[in-house]
Parts: sequence; C-alpha cells; structure tokens
Amino acid sequence: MMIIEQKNDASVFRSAIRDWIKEALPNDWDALAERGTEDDHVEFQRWWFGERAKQGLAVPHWPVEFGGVGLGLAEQMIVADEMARAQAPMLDVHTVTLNHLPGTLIPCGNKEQQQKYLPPASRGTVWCQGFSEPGAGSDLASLRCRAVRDGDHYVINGQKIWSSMSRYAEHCILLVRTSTEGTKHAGISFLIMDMDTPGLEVRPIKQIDGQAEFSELFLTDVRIPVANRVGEENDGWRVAQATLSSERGLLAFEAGERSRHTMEAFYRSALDAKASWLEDDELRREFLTLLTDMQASRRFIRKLLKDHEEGAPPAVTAIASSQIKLFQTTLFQRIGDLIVRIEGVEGHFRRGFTPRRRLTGMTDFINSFGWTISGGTNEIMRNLIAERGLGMPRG
Amino acid sequence: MMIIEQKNDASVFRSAIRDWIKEALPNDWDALAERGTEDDHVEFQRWWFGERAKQGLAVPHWPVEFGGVGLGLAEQMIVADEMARAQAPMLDVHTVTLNHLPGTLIPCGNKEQQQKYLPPASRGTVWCQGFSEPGAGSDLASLRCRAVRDGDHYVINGQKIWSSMSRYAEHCILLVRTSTEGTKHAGISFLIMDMDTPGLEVRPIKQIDGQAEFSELFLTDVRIPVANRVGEENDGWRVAQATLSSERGLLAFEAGERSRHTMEAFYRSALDAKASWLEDDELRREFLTLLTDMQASRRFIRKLLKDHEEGAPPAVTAIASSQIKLFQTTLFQRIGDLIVRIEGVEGHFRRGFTPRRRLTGMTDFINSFGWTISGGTNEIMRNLIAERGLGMPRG
Amino acid sequence: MDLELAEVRESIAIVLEEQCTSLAIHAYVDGHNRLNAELQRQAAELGWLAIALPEEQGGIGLGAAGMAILHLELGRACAPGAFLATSVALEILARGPVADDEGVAKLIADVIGGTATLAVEARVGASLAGGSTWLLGEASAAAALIAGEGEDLVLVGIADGAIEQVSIWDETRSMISTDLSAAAPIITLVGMRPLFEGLFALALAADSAGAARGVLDRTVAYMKEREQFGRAIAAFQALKHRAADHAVHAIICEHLVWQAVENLEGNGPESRLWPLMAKANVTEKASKISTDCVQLHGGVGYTREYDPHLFLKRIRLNEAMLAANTALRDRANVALAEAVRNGADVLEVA
Amino acid sequence: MDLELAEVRESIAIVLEEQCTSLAIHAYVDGHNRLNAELQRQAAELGWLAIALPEEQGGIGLGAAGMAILHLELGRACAPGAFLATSVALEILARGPVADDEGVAKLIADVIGGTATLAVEARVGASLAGGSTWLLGEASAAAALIAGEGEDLVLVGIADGAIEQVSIWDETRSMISTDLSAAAPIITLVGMRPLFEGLFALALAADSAGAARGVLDRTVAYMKEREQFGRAIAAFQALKHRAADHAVHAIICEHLVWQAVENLEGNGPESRLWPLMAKANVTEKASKISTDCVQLHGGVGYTREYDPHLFLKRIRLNEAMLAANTALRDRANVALAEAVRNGADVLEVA
Repeated sequence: MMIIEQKNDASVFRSAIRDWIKEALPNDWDALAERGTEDDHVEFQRWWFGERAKQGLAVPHWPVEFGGVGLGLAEQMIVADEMARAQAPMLDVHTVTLNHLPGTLIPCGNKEQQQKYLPPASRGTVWCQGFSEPGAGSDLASLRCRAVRDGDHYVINGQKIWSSMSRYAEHCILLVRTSTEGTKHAGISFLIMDMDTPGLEVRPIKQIDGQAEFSELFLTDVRIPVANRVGEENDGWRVAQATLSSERGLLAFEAGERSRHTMEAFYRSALDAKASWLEDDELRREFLTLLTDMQASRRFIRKLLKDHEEGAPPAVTAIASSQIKLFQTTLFQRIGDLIVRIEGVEGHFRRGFTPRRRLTGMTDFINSFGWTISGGTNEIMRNLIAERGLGMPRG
Repeated sequence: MMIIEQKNDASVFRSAIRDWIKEALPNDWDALAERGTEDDHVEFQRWWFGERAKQGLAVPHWPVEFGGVGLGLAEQMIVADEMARAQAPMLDVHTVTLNHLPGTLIPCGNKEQQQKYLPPASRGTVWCQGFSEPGAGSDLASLRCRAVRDGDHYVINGQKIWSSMSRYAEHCILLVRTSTEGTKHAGISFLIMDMDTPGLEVRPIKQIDGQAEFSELFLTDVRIPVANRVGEENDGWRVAQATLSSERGLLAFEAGERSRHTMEAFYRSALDAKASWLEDDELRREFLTLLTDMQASRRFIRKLLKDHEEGAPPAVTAIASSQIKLFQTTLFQRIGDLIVRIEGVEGHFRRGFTPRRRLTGMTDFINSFGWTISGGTNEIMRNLIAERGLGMPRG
Repeated sequence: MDLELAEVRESIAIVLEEQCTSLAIHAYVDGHNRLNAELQRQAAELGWLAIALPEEQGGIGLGAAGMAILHLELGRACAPGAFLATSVALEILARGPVADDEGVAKLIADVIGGTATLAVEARVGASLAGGSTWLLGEASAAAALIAGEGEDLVLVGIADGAIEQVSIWDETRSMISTDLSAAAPIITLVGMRPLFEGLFALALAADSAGAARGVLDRTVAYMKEREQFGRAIAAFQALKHRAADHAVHAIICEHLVWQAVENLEGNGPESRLWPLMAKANVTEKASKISTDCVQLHGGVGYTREYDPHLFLKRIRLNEAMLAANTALRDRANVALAEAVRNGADVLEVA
Repeated sequence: MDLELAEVRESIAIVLEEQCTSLAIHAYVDGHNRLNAELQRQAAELGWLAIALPEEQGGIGLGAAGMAILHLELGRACAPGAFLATSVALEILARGPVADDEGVAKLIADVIGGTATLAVEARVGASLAGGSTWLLGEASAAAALIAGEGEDLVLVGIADGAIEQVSIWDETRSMISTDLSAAAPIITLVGMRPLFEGLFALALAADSAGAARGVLDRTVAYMKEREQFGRAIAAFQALKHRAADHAVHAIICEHLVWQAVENLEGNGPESRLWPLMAKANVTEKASKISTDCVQLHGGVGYTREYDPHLFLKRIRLNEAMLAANTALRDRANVALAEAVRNGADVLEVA
C-alpha cells in the first residue's frame, strides 16, 4: 500500500511517513553528499523524488487528473513537517516542476499542454524557468529576449539569467518579447522550450558559495513551435503572474521547519559539549532571541497557509508572502551570522557540497544571500510591502 | 589680568581656565539647575556668559574688531575642552549669537550692521533664527513667509517654526519671501528683526522631553526697516548659506568631549559601586563598543577642525560635518538606549530640568531626538552624504 | 473561539477608538480630563478586566487569549489607566486558593465592578531586598501584589501614608513608591509567582505589540499626508523601506504574543520559556519601531503634541518592567536547556 | 611625518591599483596566476614588509603608522598573499632581543628580501591546549609565531610533513594546520605576547578598514552604473541611505585604526585597550558593510565573478582571528577598569 493511501487518518499518515523515511533513506546521506559534487547531489534528489513518487508523496498536492491526490493543506504540512524533521533531502531541483509548472499550466495551459507535460512531471522531469534577463533584474517586464513568428514557429534570440537548475532541466518556461508596441507589459508571450533545442546554450553561473545552481541561457535562432505558447500571443505577462503567484508558502514552511530542527540540534549539541558560548551572556541571549523570532515566523507562515486555504484573496496572501520572505530570509542571515561568530576560525573551513542539514558557520551565512537576493530581492519585497501593504505611493 | 591674555602659552592658558572655572562656578550648579526651571537655567547661562566675557572667554574666536581676539583653533579647543572637562554650563541660549550671527554678518553684513549688532552680541545679547516654516520642513527654500515693500520698510506676514531660544532672544535673523517669480531660491531675502516688534507673537513648542527650547513665530503685519536687510533683495538664499555653513565643528567637538566625560564618570561610578551591569557580558561589551565609537568620532571631529583651519574647501568640510552629525547624534541615541536598559525601572523616573552633566536613562535617550532631528534631520544628512559625498544622482 | 475572540476584540477596539482619540489622550496627559477613570468605568460595564476569568467568577471566560486581546487593544490605543496591573493581579487573585477568602472575594468584586484598582510590583522581586519598592498602579489602588519568599506572592494593603506618586516618563500610566514596612500583608499566595510572571510578561508583550501597531499606523498615516519637496514623504523610498521593515516586525510581535498565550498554563518549561521571551523580544522590537516612528515624524516627532513619543515612553517602560530582558532571556535559556535535556518538545507549534 | 606617510601610502596604492585589478584577483583565486608571489616580489623590492622597521634594520622606519597604511591599502585592494602574518611576525622578530641571534637575523633578512614568509597562530593561544593549531600563512612559510607560556611567544620551525593546507572561505589568503609536536621551537620571545597581540590587532583592523573602503567604493561605482526601472540604482533613496551610513562607518573604521596606532607602544592599559577594541569594532563594522555590499549588488552580488564576496569572506576571517571580539572586549574592559581605577587618562586624544 502506498503511504499516500493512509492520508485520511492524520496520525497514521504521519507515522507511516516517519517510519518509511527511516527505512528508505540512508542515515548518512548528508555525509555522502558532503563528499560528493553538486551533480551527485542532484542525482540523489532525482532518486529521492522517485522514491517519494512510489509512495504517492512526490506531487500529492496536485489535482487527481494530473497525477496527484489533491492533498489538503493539513496533510501537505504533515508531509513537509516529516521531511523537515528527518532532515530528508530537499527537492531543490524540482522546485519549478512541483510549483510553478502546475501553477501555470492548470489555470492557463490548454488540455493538450496539460496532458503532455504534467504526468511526466509528476514522475520527475525537471523544469526550469527563463524569466530574468541580465539587463532587466528586478524590472522583469523590461525583458528584451525577442521572438519572431516564422510560420508555425517562433524564432528566439536573446539571453536569460538566474535560471535555476537549468543545467539539469528537460523543459523551460520562457518569457519572450513578441511585440515592442504599447507598454512593456503588453508585448510579452509565454512559451515552453525543450532544453535540447538547437541554438540554446546553458552556461552555469558560479556562485559565491562555490556552487552553480543558476545558469545563463543564450538563445540563438532557437525555434519553438507556436503550439508551445501558453495563453495568447502578447498575453504572457498575465500568464507569468499565475506562475509567480503559485503558492510558495509551503516552501517557506518547510524551510522554517528545517531551520527549527537545525537550531535545536545545534543547541542540543552545545549543551552536551558544554560549549563555552552557552556560558557567554551575549551569545546565549542572541541565540534565544533568534530562536524566538524563528518561532514567530513559523506561526506567521502557518497563518498564511491557513488564510490561503480559507480562500483569502491573492492580493492579501501575496503581501503576507512578501512579509514572510523578508523576515525569514533576514532571520536565516542573522542565524548564519551568529554561528559564524560562535564557531570562530573553525567556522571558516570549507567543506564540500553541504546539504544544509546542520548549522555550519560561513556555509550557512554565505548561503543566506541566496535567500535574501533571489526570488525577488528583499529590496523589492520592501517596495511591495510599503506600496501594496501600507498603501504608500510609488516613489 | 583676563585669562584670555594668557592665550599664548597653551599650558598656562589651560590651567588658568581650569583654575578659574573651579573658582567661578558653584560646584553644585547642576543640582540647582535640576531643581529649577528652564527659565532659571537660561538666566544662569546668561550669568555664565557674563562671567566668561569678563575673562575674554565668551567670544574669543571672533575677530578683534568685533570684540574677540581671533583665537586660533588650538586655543579654542582648549577653552571648549576645559569647559567640557569641568562640565561647566553650556551656552545653548547663545548658539546663534556665538556662531550664526558672526557667520552671517562678517561676510555679508554692511559696516553699519556689523557695528550695531556684533559688539552687544559679544556681551551677551541673545539671537534666534527664523528660517524653518511649518509647511517647508527639510525643504527650507520652499518658505512662504511673505515680505512686501512699503516705503523704507518691509511688511511681513507668515509663520516660522523651530526657532530655538526665541522666547529669550532680543533679535532674530529671518528669511522671508520677497518675490514669487523664478525659482523658489531666487525670491528670498534675509532680514534682521527685533523681537519686540509689534505684530510678532512667540508661542513655545512643548517638546517630548518636557522642555520648550523651540517656538513658533507668528508674524502679522510686522514692519522691518529695509536697512535691516542683509545682502541684496532676493539674494537672501546666498546669505543663508553663509549662516548655515558657519562652522559647527566646535559645537560637535564640545558635545563629544562632554559625552566623553559623562561616559567616563558613569563607568567610574559603576566600578566604585560594583554595578551588576559590569558583570554582564552583553551590557559591559556594549558599553566598550560605544566608548570606542565615541573615541573615533572625537578623532573625526578633530580632523574636521584641522582640515578647516588648514583651508580645506567648504564643500569638503560640509560633507564631513554631515557625516559627523549623522554618526555622533546616532551614537548619542545608542548611548541613551544602553543607559535606559542598564538603569531599568529607575531610569524612567523624571527629574526636573537636567543640564546633561551626567548620563541619566530616559532623559538622555529622549533628549537624543533633539540631536537626530534638529539641525537638519539625519535623513537629510544621508541625502547629502550620498549625493555630494558619494556622487550619487538625486532620486 | 477564534470568532468570539475576534468579535470581543473588535468591540474593545470600537470603544477605544471612540474614547481614546489623540485629542483625548493629550488632554489627559496635560491634566485636562480624567480619561483613565472614564475608561475604568466603561471597562467595568463591559467586563474587560475580567475578560480572562471564567463566567462563574463574573468573567468573560476568554482566558489568556482574552488577556492578550485586551492589552493588544489598550496598547494600540495608548489607553491611560491602571488596566495592566489590575487585570494581571485580578487574574491571580481569582485563580488563587484565596478566592474563597471573604476580604479577597470582596476585593475581586470591587475590581470587576470598577470601584477598585490593583497594583503590582514593577520589577518583580525588587522588594525582597527590603525597604521601599515601586509599583505599577495608581495611588488609590486597593492592594498590591509583590513577590514573597521563594515562589510565593504576597497581597499587601496600601496605606495612604506610605505611598508616594513617582513622576515617570510614561504619562499614560501611574507608578507609585511604597515603603513595605508600612504595608500590611493581606494574604500569601503560595507558589503563584511563576504564573504571575507569565501573566505579567504576556500583558506587557501584548500592550507593547499593540502599541507598536498603534504608533506605526499613525506614522504611516502621517507619512502619507505630510509633504516635503513637493510630494508625500511616504513616497520617499528610504522611509518606505523602514516602514516596511517595521510593519513586518509589528506582525511578528503579535505572533509572539500568541505563542505566549498558548504556553501560559502549566508547569512545563514552555510556560517559562515563551511568555518571558515574548516580553523580551516584543518590547525590544516595539522599542525600535517606536523610536524610529518619532524620527520618521521629523520635527513634529519631537513635539509634545504628536503621539509617537507617548507610545515610545510607554513601550520603554514596559521593557523595563517585570525584569530586564537580559535576565528574562537567561531564565528562558534555563527552561530551554531543561526541555532539551528532558527531550520535551517546546518548539512545536500547534 | 604625516606627509611622508601620505606619500608612502600613495605609492603603495599605485602599485596595488596596477597589480590587483579585479581581473587579476579573480584569476588568482581561480588558480590562473600567482599574484601573491608577484606581489611578494614587488613588496620586497619596495620594502613594504619592513615598513615599520627602523632604517638601521633595513626598514622604512614608519613604525606602527607604517603597518597601518600598508594593511589599509592591502585590504582596500583585497590583495592576496601572506603579508599580514609576515609583517606582524617580522616586526616582532626585529624588536625582540633575538634580532642578534644569527639564525633569526638571517630569517629577518630573508623575509625583507622576499625569499621567505612567516606565519602566525590564527587564534592566538589556541595551541596551548596542545595538539595541532591553525596558522595564518602559507605552507611554504619559513617559521611561525605561536603563543608560549604566560606572556611569551615561541618561534617554531615548520616541518613540511606536519603541515596541512586548510581550505578556507577567504580565497585571498592561506591558512595551514600544523601538528605542534612535530614543530621545532627555534627560540622563545620572552614577554612579547602583548605587543604581538596589539600588532596583530592593528594589522587586522587596518586590513578590515581598508577592505570596507574597497568594497564600498566598488559598490558605489556599481550602483551608479547599474540601471533598473530606467534609472541608476544609485538614485534609489533606500539604497543611497544605506550607502551613506556605510560611508560614515568606513571613515570611523579608519579613525579607529589611528587610535590603535597611537596607543600601540608601551605597557600602559591604553596599549591593551585601543588596539584590541579597534580590531573588535572595525571588523564588526566592516563585516556589516561588506555584507550589505553583497546585497546592494543584487543578483550579481551572489555570483563569483563580482568582487564583494571576496572582501566579505576576508573581513569575516579577520574578525575571527586573534581572538573572538567578545573576548577582546572583555580584555579591553579589564584594561579600562585598571586605567580608571588608577586615574590614568586613556581617553585623551592627542
């Protein structure tokens, strides 16, 4: 029996997941990952996706017709909570697959597109996103990657950046400019691109943490069938709004729960080791302060999820999402900063690829910029909160 | 022999001042001030100005022809330093008299104005400033207080705000609008107003620290002789620049030195009393951090004074002044904040008028807003530093 | 329950919005009205003080959550009066074994009826050193709760002669000093100090979280209205970003209050950890928010006639009360260490 | 002296601007050039390492001020190499009574001549617990200074076999781990640990103050060039205000370095107070500045090919070295208390 079939009894469901993870997941997977490369870890994530899929735990939140079981929020939280508790591998490589893809195709795609792409995605195809451009940055709508109609194809020339996991992806959701008339928002179209299309070059961007999660995409005369367009021509901005508003609350939830467990484990091992920082008034209190702020942010995330489930308007949940992003990512940076100061010189030693299963000085601190910058910089979040949340005029 | 006559030998000069203060100033003047009112304290400052004047120590930095001795920077620093060291009364009520008035009249006033106003000022007449307006705030040049020519008088109608010490002043330097043509900067004139002119009403503004250093001025058909105009008609903005750039470095210097002594005294008494905060890692280190920042700001102020004396261009010293204001006033607020936390409930008890001779919890903290807001808010300072100091474009 | 809570909260908010206008509060602090007494009268009528008490004791039965909404709203309105001390002390008296004592029962009835107020020791335990202590409460308070031996509390009568009004920066509330040698112990509440501290922490956190929201709302409104250089200062990005940060922290403050509410009862480490940490983190955040709200008002922020300074002074007094946040965090750490050593899960969110 | 200092500083800056371009540094950290060796060669030629040494010892004679300008400029350029450890250790060796020792004299000459580098214990005193310790320095270092008994230092030879290169986040410098049981003590420098710590603190503060300036300059330049929403991001007020704050703190950092310079010598409490506090406050400020500089770069700040992360990692390593800032502030407090008790004036500015 697949574990997902036990979803109707919360406590049974929870312990089934817990037991299954213990059995299915090698106990020392993080040590293996630390010795391996980024590629190894992506392979490992694909394997883990497959294992979860076998239990119905890969895309249970999707509607039944596309391979999910329409899992309710409470049960989704149980899944995420148990994954976090076990510090099981995250499915970073499937972020777009799991969230943005259904968030786009279910409301905006046609039947054919849904049937063609969603079922394989539910089994683990990797998707990436080609939205940002080097010149555009936070001003997404000013994108310039040009698509020209040629019969039943578009011919694309241009450049994309910050495309996460595109080295590993089979497909890409792509924003292109099909018209330069009217406002910058009015001439954008939304396409699906196969990553093996000729003319596409993927160049990894090396990050400050040594990894290369993101890539640049260079498109030279890339031909994409018109049938791969989602929504009408020049109506891609509206489709992209659906993509971008695909609910990220559960990702924040899982990140918060994982952070809770890493902090708790850090504290526990400090207690066991009688670590000197616990005897230091300043450091000890700072830890308590951060732990308490984390608790509040976890409550805030739960409230967002609950409001969302109860049908709160997207405008409201979007502001709460921005508020949570700003607070939680800044909190992760504050935590990283404290651990750097606690660990001292030893916190500066580099390890291999680290799967964020425990708090490690500079690694966490440096990683934290991935949170505060990507997914909309915190500066953009502050603009949104002030303008849409507090009703302040644009500057 | 007046003490100022010993100015040529630094160490003799210094000890003469030190000895004289000990003799001239009642030892318990601050306790008396704390029991008295704000008015009492102004009276006391006037008395102290007179005592300093008798020794040539009131306006020694002024040129000889106007009642000073053209005291060099090093010697001015000795005077300020000894006043700070003895925590002698400040001459708050004479701030405009001592700095803005000569800063304006010496470069921009005519002979008659200089002869009429400067010598009495050197003996203690109190001046105030009528620049800001309720609608204008940080945007000084948008002032609307209207002056209409009527024969050899201007007739003024309008309102001024944040006029420091005007309740006690004999004269006021006033900015008025004499023309609404052209840019907002082009129609401003600079006048001298006697504070007993009919039609002028002074309403004290009660501050959040309970005092009323500032007032609003209401002007209804106030008649000011044209002869009281400094500079040409409609050229008042240029004159005001002279007023505003009158060197404030020595005020920052004295404030910094006084803060040094209050912090040192606070620490010494904590040592003597074996105060518990000295045993607390967090509070003790925060104190050391602030003391160290204060030391740096004192060095920074000395550098500004030295650069100014060596003829650094005003554009450069103006930026340094803004930087110092931003850092020093924020530092005073940080110090106040720490003392509030150290003193606990007792830090919340109100005393009478306090002459800032020692650190006192909420009193210092609440007072600190006077520093961070008045004299150009710190937000304006940041604009100046970014635009003029870092060459960033206006927003 | 959530719905009832929201309704009661709304009803409190409506009364306070009507009564505690900015004008009324300024008139109060300038001595031109007796808003505190008027609010006390209305509170008695509406049962606010007994909001947490079970219905059979004359309360509304909302427990700790009721305490939270009452003080969130009182803080948001910067309402003057002895509510904080009185409601906390009342809850303790009503829960104590002394509820049956006749004198105490009368005292409880008087407080619920609005004819008496109570005081609490501002810095709990300060009196143990002997001499005089400072109480949060009015000079007319009927009695005061102070720390006793060990985990006990003592309810003492307040003799007129031994009381001195203390002049404090927060003008919306009253603090008195009393000579304990002249105070008559009425009764000892055995082992109730931990609960008292938790309740006091919760009330201080709620009042501060509410005040942070109140001062921020007023500041945002001012920023939209005040023009400089030809546009509303709310359009200046540097100020907008500060307001956005404050808005987020103000929300976090309220979540911290609810964390305390959920963990108030019982003897587990969570009941020491969360209320104390809520008080520490909330008062610290609220203090930062209100400090910057004074600054964001520019010149008028430094004048008595605008509101931000009233909130700032109130929040900072909250911060100083019960115990310094430094000490609260140390005590919270002891509780956390105990929980983690015993394998108790104090981080789970319901 | 001031003029000479300024001239020497300018001359160092010119060389570094030419050599340490952003391109060259990135090529270095990616293993495509040996910029560290090239700089070491030029430094020897120009006498940088001996900048503080008296002329009769082959130095430039600029003392502590020379040490400050060298490291301010090296930090500003984010220059790779073993300069920090080597210059601090060299100064100690040259001042020690061992300058006359033949082996040490040769070592000094080799270092000045650019054919040898030195290492220092990264966290001074960590070795006293026994076992291995971490050294700031290159694997080819000729010798290392580590803490000895009490206030002594020990110069130890570095045996090839007992050394391991440590992979650290800061790629512009090198850290090695060594097993002390395999290290041969060359000589003991009696009572020189306080001076060593002061010098190390000064060098770390100067390097960090310079790095803060360097990363901020680059960030301001980037902000003027990068456009978003149709204008340079330097025109966005929220970002401008952050840059303005950083500019002020970067200046304060440099003043703290000069405070340390003036108080380096002697045995008075000021010689312990100010260098240690300079290191603590400067590294903390520089850390905040460089953290925000990464953020102000937006997306590219998170890429390896831009500079801010190199500065950030270097500054944070500086912050961790010598001793934690928490400990340094505690030691500074002991010095301050001693001074105040004895009536010594440590706050006077010359």
